Amino acid sequence: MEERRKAIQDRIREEAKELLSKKAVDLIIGFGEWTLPLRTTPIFVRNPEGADHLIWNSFCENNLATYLHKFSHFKVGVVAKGCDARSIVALSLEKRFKPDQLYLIGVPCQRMVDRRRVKKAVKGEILHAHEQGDQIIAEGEDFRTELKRDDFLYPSCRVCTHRTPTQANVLVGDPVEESPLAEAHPEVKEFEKKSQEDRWRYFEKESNRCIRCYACREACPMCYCTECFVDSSNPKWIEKGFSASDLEFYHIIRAYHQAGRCSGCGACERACPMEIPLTYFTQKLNQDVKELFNFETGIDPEAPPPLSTYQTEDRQEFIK
Amino acid sequence: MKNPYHPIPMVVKKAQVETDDRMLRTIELSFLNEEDAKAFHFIPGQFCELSILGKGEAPFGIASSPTEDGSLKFTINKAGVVTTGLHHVAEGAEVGIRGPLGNGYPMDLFQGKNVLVIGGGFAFTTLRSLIAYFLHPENRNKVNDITVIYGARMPGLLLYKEELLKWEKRSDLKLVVTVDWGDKDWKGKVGLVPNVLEEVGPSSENTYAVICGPPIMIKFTFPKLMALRFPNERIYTSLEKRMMCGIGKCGRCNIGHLYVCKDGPVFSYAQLEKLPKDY
Amino acid sequence: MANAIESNWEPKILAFLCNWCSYAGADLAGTSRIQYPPNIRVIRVPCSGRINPLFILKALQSGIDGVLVSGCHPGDCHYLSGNYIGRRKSATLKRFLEYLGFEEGRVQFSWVSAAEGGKFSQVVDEVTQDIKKLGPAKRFVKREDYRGPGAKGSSENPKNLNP
Amino acid sequence: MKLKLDKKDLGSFLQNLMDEYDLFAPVQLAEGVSVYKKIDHPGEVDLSTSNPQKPAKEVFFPQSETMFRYGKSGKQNEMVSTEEVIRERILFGARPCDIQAVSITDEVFLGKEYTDVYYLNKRKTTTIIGMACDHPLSTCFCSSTSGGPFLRKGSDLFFTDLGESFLVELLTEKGMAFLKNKFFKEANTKEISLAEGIEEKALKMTDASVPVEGIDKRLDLMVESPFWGRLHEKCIGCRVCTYLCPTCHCFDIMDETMTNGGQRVRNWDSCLSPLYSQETSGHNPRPTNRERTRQRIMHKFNYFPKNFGRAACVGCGRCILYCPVHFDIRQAINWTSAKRLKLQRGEHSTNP
Repeated sequence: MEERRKAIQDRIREEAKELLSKKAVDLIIGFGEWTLPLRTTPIFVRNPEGADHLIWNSFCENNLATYLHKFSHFKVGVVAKGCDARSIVALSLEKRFKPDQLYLIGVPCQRMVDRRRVKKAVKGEILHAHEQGDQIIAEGEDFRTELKRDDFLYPSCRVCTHRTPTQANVLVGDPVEESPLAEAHPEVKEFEKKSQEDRWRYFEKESNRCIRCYACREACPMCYCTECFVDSSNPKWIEKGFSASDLEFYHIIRAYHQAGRCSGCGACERACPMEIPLTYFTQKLNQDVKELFNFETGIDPEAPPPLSTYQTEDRQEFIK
Repeated sequence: MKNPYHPIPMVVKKAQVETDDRMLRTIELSFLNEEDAKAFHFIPGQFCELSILGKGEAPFGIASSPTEDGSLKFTINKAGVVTTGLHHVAEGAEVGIRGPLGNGYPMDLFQGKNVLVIGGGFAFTTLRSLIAYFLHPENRNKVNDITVIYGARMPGLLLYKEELLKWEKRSDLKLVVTVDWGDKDWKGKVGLVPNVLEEVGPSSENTYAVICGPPIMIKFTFPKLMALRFPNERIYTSLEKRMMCGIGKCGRCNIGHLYVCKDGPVFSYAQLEKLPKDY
Repeated sequence: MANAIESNWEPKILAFLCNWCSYAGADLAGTSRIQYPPNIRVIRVPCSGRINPLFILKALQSGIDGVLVSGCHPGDCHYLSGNYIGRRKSATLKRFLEYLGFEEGRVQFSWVSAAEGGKFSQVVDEVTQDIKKLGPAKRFVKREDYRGPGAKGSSENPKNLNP
Repeated sequence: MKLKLDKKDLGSFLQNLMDEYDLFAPVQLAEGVSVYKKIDHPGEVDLSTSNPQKPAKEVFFPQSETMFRYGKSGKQNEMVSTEEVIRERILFGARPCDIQAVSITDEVFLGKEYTDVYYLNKRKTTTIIGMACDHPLSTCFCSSTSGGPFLRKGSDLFFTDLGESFLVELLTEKGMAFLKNKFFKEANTKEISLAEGIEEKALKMTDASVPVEGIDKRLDLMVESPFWGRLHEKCIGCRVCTYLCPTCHCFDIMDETMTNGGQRVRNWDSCLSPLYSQETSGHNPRPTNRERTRQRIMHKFNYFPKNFGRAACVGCGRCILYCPVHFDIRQAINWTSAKRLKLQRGEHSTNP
């Protein structure tokens, strides 16, 4: 584990250095060290010396595809996990990039650690944390806890079946065996068992915590509309207050707009300061899209987004 | 305590479309309550928040002068939800206003000086207020020469046409009206405001310049004023920004530490030079 | 209480009908004097592919008890593929709403051609029956007294409460 | 005057308060997520988390607040204002940082020229019971912003958690009204010295090294600095930091239509949203994330000090903890003093 991570990190730095010194890209977006434990931060490297700040570990949680909208006028190298790469493929299908504008340094991902779950599992504030083998060692003022890494993964990472980027320009590490740790998204599975009444109650309870900061939208690489439906004043689809119905409206449509476009990276859920389990919406849509249209986001760079195309034999038993 | 967010009721006395493109409409409002009318005192350059219940609020410069009793005039450009609503209010309908807000033009400084007024397009509203104020017999002797340069893209887009005709005939005011493109009936000047300013070439001695118009006009007029040796302290302009509260609370209209709604909208160039270019 | 609702309450159903088939079908039902329940309000749209999920949700939020979207039969679309695309959108939306806890049948879809006046009345009949069984919409309908004490806005004036 | 309240009496004490007051206290909404909310039952109060996600400003300046309602006719005389506050209120369990922030929002809303009645009415009817911060987090830097984990300024009563009981200090006239409260007992010297010990320890824990002092002067020179070009890069423009900030106070006013008329509402707004400054014409004075990030930092550390003589930051660390891309405002502050030249040379940026 340890050596693998180190090897990947070295390869990322090498690739970045080479790309930057050849001036093949203007900048590299990757992950760097951060002030808080259990976290890394996106960094933007512009010269070969800076490449040594790039790191790789189990806390590289952000979906870096989000930044590509910001750097649309540059040639960009991206350190891409499976999900980042899938988002990028989906965005390319929507013609967001010029060909050859991007260079993907693909990293077969070891699944990322959910810092919130780690935080909840220990008493007191974690001041230092690092990985050792398959353990996470969290240290605080008066404690030192060893936790099994695989028990503290992000829900979206546990079900991930595309950890190795399929469309990367270069792969820095051996492809990993693709199989989910949990068979279906645990929240979706649990949720589907509930009665309709309970499902609604759960949805109501969770969505009502929303503070409308729209961090889920901003963190999502697929949310790039110049005017989001919530911001439109004419027509005004929803009010900006805190009526339960308006909050639900926002969450339904935000999730629905991801149908067939969501790579399941879970960036929305991680961004939410109120810890609303947002992936239970999007994972359901992903499941449906797979079941109905046999489509998975960002796998086939030629397949059009499922809601922009059709087949004459699509299912229609629900239509009178 | 008075709630600064409560609009006071006014009634639309008269409404009239100003321009050929039908995008500008002037509405004249009168107070519904006597005490509101008595408590309302303003100076040219100040603005009000007009509100239509159900549509929202938006800020508009007061186009009438304090010397015109009993009513307030606003000229509204149709752009968003509120302005479209204000284009549709019928005579006799109720509209809410909050104000007067902002600082207004520095009338004390103009005392005994010449005033050069440069306006472009529909930004002419508060300038009209200023001119009408000084043309009032009581105030005319407060300032010396008044020169007005007013430009619009086309003759049909000029505001307050009848009034302009009246002003043209006056001997105590030099009025130059110009358009970017004339039409077959247009007998006046054709040319862009900055060029016309150069042509007119007013002296900067003892003179204050007040300039209000689209950003592009201001950008090109400013060097001409510099060439005429107007110091920054004697050039005033009125800024526009997105506003909500109008009283310096809601935050969005700041330029540096100043709020356009509370500390503006009228600023001198000397002031603006020191601020970030957030406008 | 339940009885009282059943006896007095009539559902409000919003129908989005495609201009080329279903709307003409409704027209035909009318000119042929075929009876159908008066619970539907029709909005004519150019194509069933034009239906934005926002329309459906906005209707449900405003207190509509049921939504019917109707378009041309597969292969008959005036714009060739509008209804096929609409079909995909409808399929995902319907599943998603039911997953979240919307009652099954609040949002319904049908194909009705310009020649099917009879089918149109039958569809409206069925939909109306379904919605009647479900009862008035409660979930997702915007309540206007939400800003009461203890509510999220926490504005404490009891006068704030709507009666 | 030092009193104490046994922890076993806390429930009854709060219940007792609720008979007379509307009580606002931290409430847990889900595991690890809490907010200040009006309490219906003393059991809801949750003092276990150090600081709720949403700051206590919400008690005075709710995220969504009705300003007035109006009828269908659109006539102004049918307006019903909602500015009045009927019952006295108590804010219980707010940390000193949030209470410091209230004095900052006071400057804005209770300004000389215009007074915001909605805020004022809530403010003057509220008694603040502060809760000492005995265990500041590593992200806390209140000591750098002229605050502190035990700063009593702004509180009417001040509680210190002693384990079995709370040490209670009555600090103002509003606080002295509780002198005769039946649940308060006299504190003994042992308890008082225990509290002092906790205070001393907590003071050492917060970071006093963030160079907030003099930052306004430094930023004066940096308005057009390339610093901003690097600083904004990783910000994705969500509004978490501004909504969770106890001192951010921007809002938006809009009308909500309802079946029988409607209401004018103000909702929190954020300078990081492009729509915040977008004009109807399409012109946006702050068109990119660079200007918007600059506005956020400059407003806190330059514009606000110019207007009110102090920085609009209390060092609560929420923006650091909850930022989805881990922007650290402490780094940004540090960089205004140290790393400027380095950044201008365009070297790599591990920006905050």
